[in-house]
Amino acid sequence: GSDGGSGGDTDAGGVDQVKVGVIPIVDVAPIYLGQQKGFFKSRNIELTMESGQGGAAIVPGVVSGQFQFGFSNFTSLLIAQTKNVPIKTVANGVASTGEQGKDFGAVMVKADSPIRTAADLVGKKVSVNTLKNIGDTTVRESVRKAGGDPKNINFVEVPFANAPAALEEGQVDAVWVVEPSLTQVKAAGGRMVASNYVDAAPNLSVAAYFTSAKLAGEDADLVKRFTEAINESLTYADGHPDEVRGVLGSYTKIDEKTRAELTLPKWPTEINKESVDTLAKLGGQDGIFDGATPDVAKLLP
Amino acid sequence: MTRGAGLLGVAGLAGLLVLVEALPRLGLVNDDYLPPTSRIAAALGDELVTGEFWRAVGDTLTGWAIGLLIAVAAGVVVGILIGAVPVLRAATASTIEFLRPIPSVALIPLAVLLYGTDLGSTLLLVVYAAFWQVLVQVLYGVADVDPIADETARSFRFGPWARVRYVLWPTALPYVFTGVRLAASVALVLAVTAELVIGAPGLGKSIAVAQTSGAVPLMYALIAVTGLLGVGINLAARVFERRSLAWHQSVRGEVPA
Amino acid sequence: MLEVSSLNKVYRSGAREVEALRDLTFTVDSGELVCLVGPSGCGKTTLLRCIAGLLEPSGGKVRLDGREVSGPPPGLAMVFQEYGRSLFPWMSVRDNVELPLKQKKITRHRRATLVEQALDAVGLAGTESAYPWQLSGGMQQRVAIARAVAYEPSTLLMDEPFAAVDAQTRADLEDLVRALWQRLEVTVLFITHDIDEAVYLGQRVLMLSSSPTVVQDEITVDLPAARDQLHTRADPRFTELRTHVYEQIQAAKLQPGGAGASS
Amino acid sequence: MLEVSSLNKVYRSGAREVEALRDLTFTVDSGELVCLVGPSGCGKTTLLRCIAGLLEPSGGKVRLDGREVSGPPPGLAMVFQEYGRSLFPWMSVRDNVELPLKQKKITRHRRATLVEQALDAVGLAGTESAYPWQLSGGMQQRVAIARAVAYEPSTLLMDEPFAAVDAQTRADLEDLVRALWQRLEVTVLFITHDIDEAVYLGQRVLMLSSSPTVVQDEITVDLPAARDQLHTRADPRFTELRTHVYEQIQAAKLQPGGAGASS
Amino acid sequence: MKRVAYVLGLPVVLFAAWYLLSAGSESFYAPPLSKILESFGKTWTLDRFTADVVPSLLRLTAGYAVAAVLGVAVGVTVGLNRWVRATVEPVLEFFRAVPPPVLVPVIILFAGIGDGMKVIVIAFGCVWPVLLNTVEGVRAVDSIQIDTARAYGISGPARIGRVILPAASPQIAAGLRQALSIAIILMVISEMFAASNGLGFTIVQFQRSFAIPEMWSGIILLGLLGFVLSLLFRLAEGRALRWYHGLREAQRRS
Ligand SMILES: Nc1ncnc2c1ncn2[C@@H]1O[C@H](COP(=O)(O)OP(=O)(O)OP(=O)(O)O)[C@@H](O)[C@H]1O
Ligand SMILES: Nc1ncnc2c1ncn2[C@@H]1O[C@H](COP(=O)(O)OP(=O)(O)OP(=O)(O)O)[C@@H](O)[C@H]1O
Ligand SMILES: [Mg+2]
Ligand SMILES: [Mg+2]
Repeated sequence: GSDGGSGGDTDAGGVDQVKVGVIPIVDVAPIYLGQQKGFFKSRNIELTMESGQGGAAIVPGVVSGQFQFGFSNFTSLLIAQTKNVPIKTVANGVASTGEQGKDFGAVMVKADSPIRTAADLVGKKVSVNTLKNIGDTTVRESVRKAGGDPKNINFVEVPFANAPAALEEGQVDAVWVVEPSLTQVKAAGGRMVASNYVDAAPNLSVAAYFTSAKLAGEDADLVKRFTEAINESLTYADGHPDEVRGVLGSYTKIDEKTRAELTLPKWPTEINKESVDTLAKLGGQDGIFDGATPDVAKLLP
Repeated sequence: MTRGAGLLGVAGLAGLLVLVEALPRLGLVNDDYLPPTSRIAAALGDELVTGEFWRAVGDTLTGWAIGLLIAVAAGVVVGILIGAVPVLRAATASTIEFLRPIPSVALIPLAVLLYGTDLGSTLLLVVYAAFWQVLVQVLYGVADVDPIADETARSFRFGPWARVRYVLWPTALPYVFTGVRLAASVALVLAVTAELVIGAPGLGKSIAVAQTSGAVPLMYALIAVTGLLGVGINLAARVFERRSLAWHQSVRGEVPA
Repeated sequence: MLEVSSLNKVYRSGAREVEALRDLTFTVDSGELVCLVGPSGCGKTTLLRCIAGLLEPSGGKVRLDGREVSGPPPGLAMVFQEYGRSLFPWMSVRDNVELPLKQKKITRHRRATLVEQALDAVGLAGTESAYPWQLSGGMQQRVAIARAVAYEPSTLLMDEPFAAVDAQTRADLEDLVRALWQRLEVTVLFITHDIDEAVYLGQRVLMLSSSPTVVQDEITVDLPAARDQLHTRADPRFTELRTHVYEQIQAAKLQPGGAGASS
Repeated sequence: MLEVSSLNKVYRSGAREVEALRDLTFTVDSGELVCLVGPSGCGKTTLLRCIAGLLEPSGGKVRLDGREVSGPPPGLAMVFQEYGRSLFPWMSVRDNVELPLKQKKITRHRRATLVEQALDAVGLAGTESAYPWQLSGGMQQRVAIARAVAYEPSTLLMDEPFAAVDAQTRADLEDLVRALWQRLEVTVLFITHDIDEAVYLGQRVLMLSSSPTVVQDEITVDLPAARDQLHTRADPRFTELRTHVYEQIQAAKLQPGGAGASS
Repeated sequence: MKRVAYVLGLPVVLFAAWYLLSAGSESFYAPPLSKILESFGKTWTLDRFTADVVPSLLRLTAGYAVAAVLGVAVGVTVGLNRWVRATVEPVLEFFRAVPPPVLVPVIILFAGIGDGMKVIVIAFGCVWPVLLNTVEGVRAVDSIQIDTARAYGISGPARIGRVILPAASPQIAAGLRQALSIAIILMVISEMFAASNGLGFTIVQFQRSFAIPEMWSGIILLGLLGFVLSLLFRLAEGRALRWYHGLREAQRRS
């Protein structure tokens, strides 16, 4: 039910029906919070959240105009850019806390593991949620910074949710996880060996909200209103962590104890362009762009 | 007999529950990852009282039922048409074999492209997957017509429609039933998978949310619900089958002579 | 009129090749009742299938009323040797008998009458609602006969239709077939192994040789048209004829194939 | 010795209830050849199935050599009325005949001999490698007979085994059965609709009433043990006996059920 | 000649239609067929074959074999015994209705994340058509055939091997045929989790990295793979069920 991407359905009151494709995880808490707080309604936007398991389901939806906006990590967006997928970011999504040991994503090992530092990961089996994406490129950077050879890490794909079990059962030597699986691993006695986002770049921008190039061109006003609303939401979320932990209960099934304990990411409104450049560089080094160079400027607003 | 069979079936399911309770309790698996039945049941109990849960079940069943209906209707019609006309069968065989193994999951981008997270996406995947199940069964069923029975019909100059109606269809019916039962569960599997991956509303989406949230008992509770839906669907199919296949050897055999 | 001319049928499957019919030529006039006898495996069923248009001959022609047979001609009814498999197990006895009538677009009322009469005639009144597989072999065979009889065909092909019934029932059914034939002037081709039956029933008896098959001999049964079980079978001419047929069949078994060597 | 005592069988399915056997009692001595005749649908096949342990009686007992029959007893062979369906279509004629022998753990060499002899005896030499469905009805029936013959059973149950073969072959097969019986001292129970055949073959003929079924009558065939088609059938005593049997069957058809009312 | 025309006719027509209809396509996710074919040649090189297609095929074969053996074995047991059927049917139906993707975590718990897990996922998914068809096929064996076997003392393994399985084989074949394409589908699904090579993994990877023509070329390869496998299956079936096809066609064609 959409009119081909030129903005959502507009009803008589001038309210735009907007669908946003998101992954129902911690990272998108601000948009749910903003919806609760009425930041979108006040800008005549009626939000519907559509959840998908990842970019594979969200990007096509945005490109075809089924969703007006989507949420995705930067590496995926950069890959899309090299393939000339007609999309453009509109606002920052989520960023690393920038603090070693206190980020919302980390490489974890079992308490009794011989792995002490990122350099020890060389030659080991490390799980990431998707191969050739932000996880493995940033973990490689951690290893590189610790003085190891990142070529010899044996990455395997394990969904975040299954990573704690895989680590526990000894099926992998280390896992890269984000919240809330991170808290789960910690609770099971896991030990942190690297904060890969922090190692990759200071204040790394991890993900962004994006729209199709078509919508960006045709309905600049909607995009502008959406961006403003998101930015207000991001700022509010950053300032009210307790409310964030509260809103998590509304769209996820994370139990209350974990919600209280988990490390929240940062939600700055500005996309850290240098960090995106770094991601582009790292991706290029690891060959995930098939030799192409992403045009960061073209992707960012 | 029917009562006895029902009791045995319940016993079988109870055995499964006991096993799942025992495995983590005995420390054979970590109860964080496979919680005992009692914890799963408790999570399910919490869920049963929420409207959200029932809406999810309703959404899933809607997608399932519509998809299955379309798939079965199309599968039966196309199957009989192709099966009964040798030329068509020869001409389409290779195409069918080519299209059949294309996984529905590979169609996800296409589905999202066309329908977003609407019911249409789920339907596309469900119909695509379930259709082949019915079609292949119908094709084998049509091939199983007893030549003498067919010749009898031909010698009495039955028209094409009468031959389908009175000879082909009853012969193929047991195969069709197997096809429908296969399709019913494949459709359920696909409905849930589509929701899981695309995020269309329904049980699958709930499972995905529970999964990413690390709510393990809830996840198993929801999985159990899909399984139970399957059991219910099969039960209904069996009853229906016993009614309409009373003449068939396999049902005849059920009644001790 | 039914004309069979130089009919030849060879079954081929893999390495095996069987010449079931070598060269058959004969005619049956409209309204005639002809019996066919021949040793087991000589090709009688094959011949009947070709006449019914169910099997394509390898050579030669079958013409019915001047038209070449390529599919089952209208107004034809056939009782198959495999009676058990030719009944539809998913239908009650009544439905089995009624179905061809429906196809013939006979009114519901008339259908009911025909079905009832036919089942009655074969001694199966009372089993209408049973499934065929709930009946004994002989009863199944009689259902198949009732189906053909109720159809009121213009051509009736019967392949050992009384093989599974007892002597008394057999006699009754023989009279039933003759009565039907006389009432409707049906062209009947009747295969049997019972030589007495062939002579009792037929106006003519065709004898086939053993495989590869040709028409070995034929006799015209010059018994009076009004026959009955007691008197006809006691007629000395009857005995003469049956002896002749018996001898011919003996001969057929000994020197197979008209032209010569076997396959 | 085979003892059948107050055997009763009622088929129940849904609303339909058929009392196929009411109350059957008779014995067959070891090594005896008994023929069973009775109107179509009277329960002969049902009786045979009960004796073979394939069907559980509703009442009464079957004992073979003193042991109650609850499943197929060893050394039993049966020729089914539905000969076509009792052959395995996925096996060649040879394999069909050989399979039971394998189960009997007979050496390969001996098996080959037995199969060859049996097929030869029923006139099917040369069709060993064909599938049953490539054969004519009569040929299929003879394969089923060959299977039973090759098995060298101690008890042989035959359900209208010659219904689909021609007169000449039938005579040959009758002699085959008698020869087998004399050679191996088999206990044979033989169902037929052909009264002449019953008298020609049997030492005794049991006549069943029509349904609900009891033993209507039985006669001992006091013809000499050495029989042949020409002389035995010409014997006046033969004619006498067959007339008696015929009359009894006529009577059976008219007043069914020993005790009284029908089901 | 005629058979070749039948085999190739419709696919050629469909491909031509696709080619023409997509020729001017601007849609990112539905590129022109020409582009897909071009990337097909570039993508599926010999290296790729040994690195991705071969491991996939091995898993597929293993999973399918396990499913076939298990499906027939359990199917015969369940089909022959009313009480066993009544007891286990609900449990089987329960597992049958559970989507393999959500079961993957449980399977990972017991089987790790190696090839074993993938084989189990494949087997788990494609055992059902075999099982169901075997059960139905076994239940539908002609009663006269069973009686014949019983009367002649054909019992135990011989009864199953020589009578029941052959009699049920047409329906078992239907199940095996269904299972084949499901196995391919599950091969892809299993490689979506915890894999680092394989055809399914590669396709999913293409999809994630927006290499859409390559993704479509992978789907075409899957189709071709399915086609070739089913051709092999048909050959095997034609051989094993020669009696059946002969029986069914004897009167029709000759
Ligand atoms: N489908 C077939 N494939 C191969 N050979 C066949 C087929 N059907 C029949 N035959 C062969 O053709 C010959 C004639 O068979 P047919 O059934 O016509 O004999 P018949 O005269 O009806 O015999 P019967 O009296 O025993 O029924 C036989 O030798 C038989 O083996
Ligand atoms: N499976 C069944 N279900 C219900 N009724 C049956 C079943 N089998 C047989 N009958 C009934 O039992 C009676 C006896 O059947 P049976 O087959 O024993 O007769 P028969 O003496 O062998 O007859 P025929 O000479 O015609 O073969 C018949 O009335 C038949 O309808
Ligand atoms: Mg015949
Ligand atoms: Mg009988």
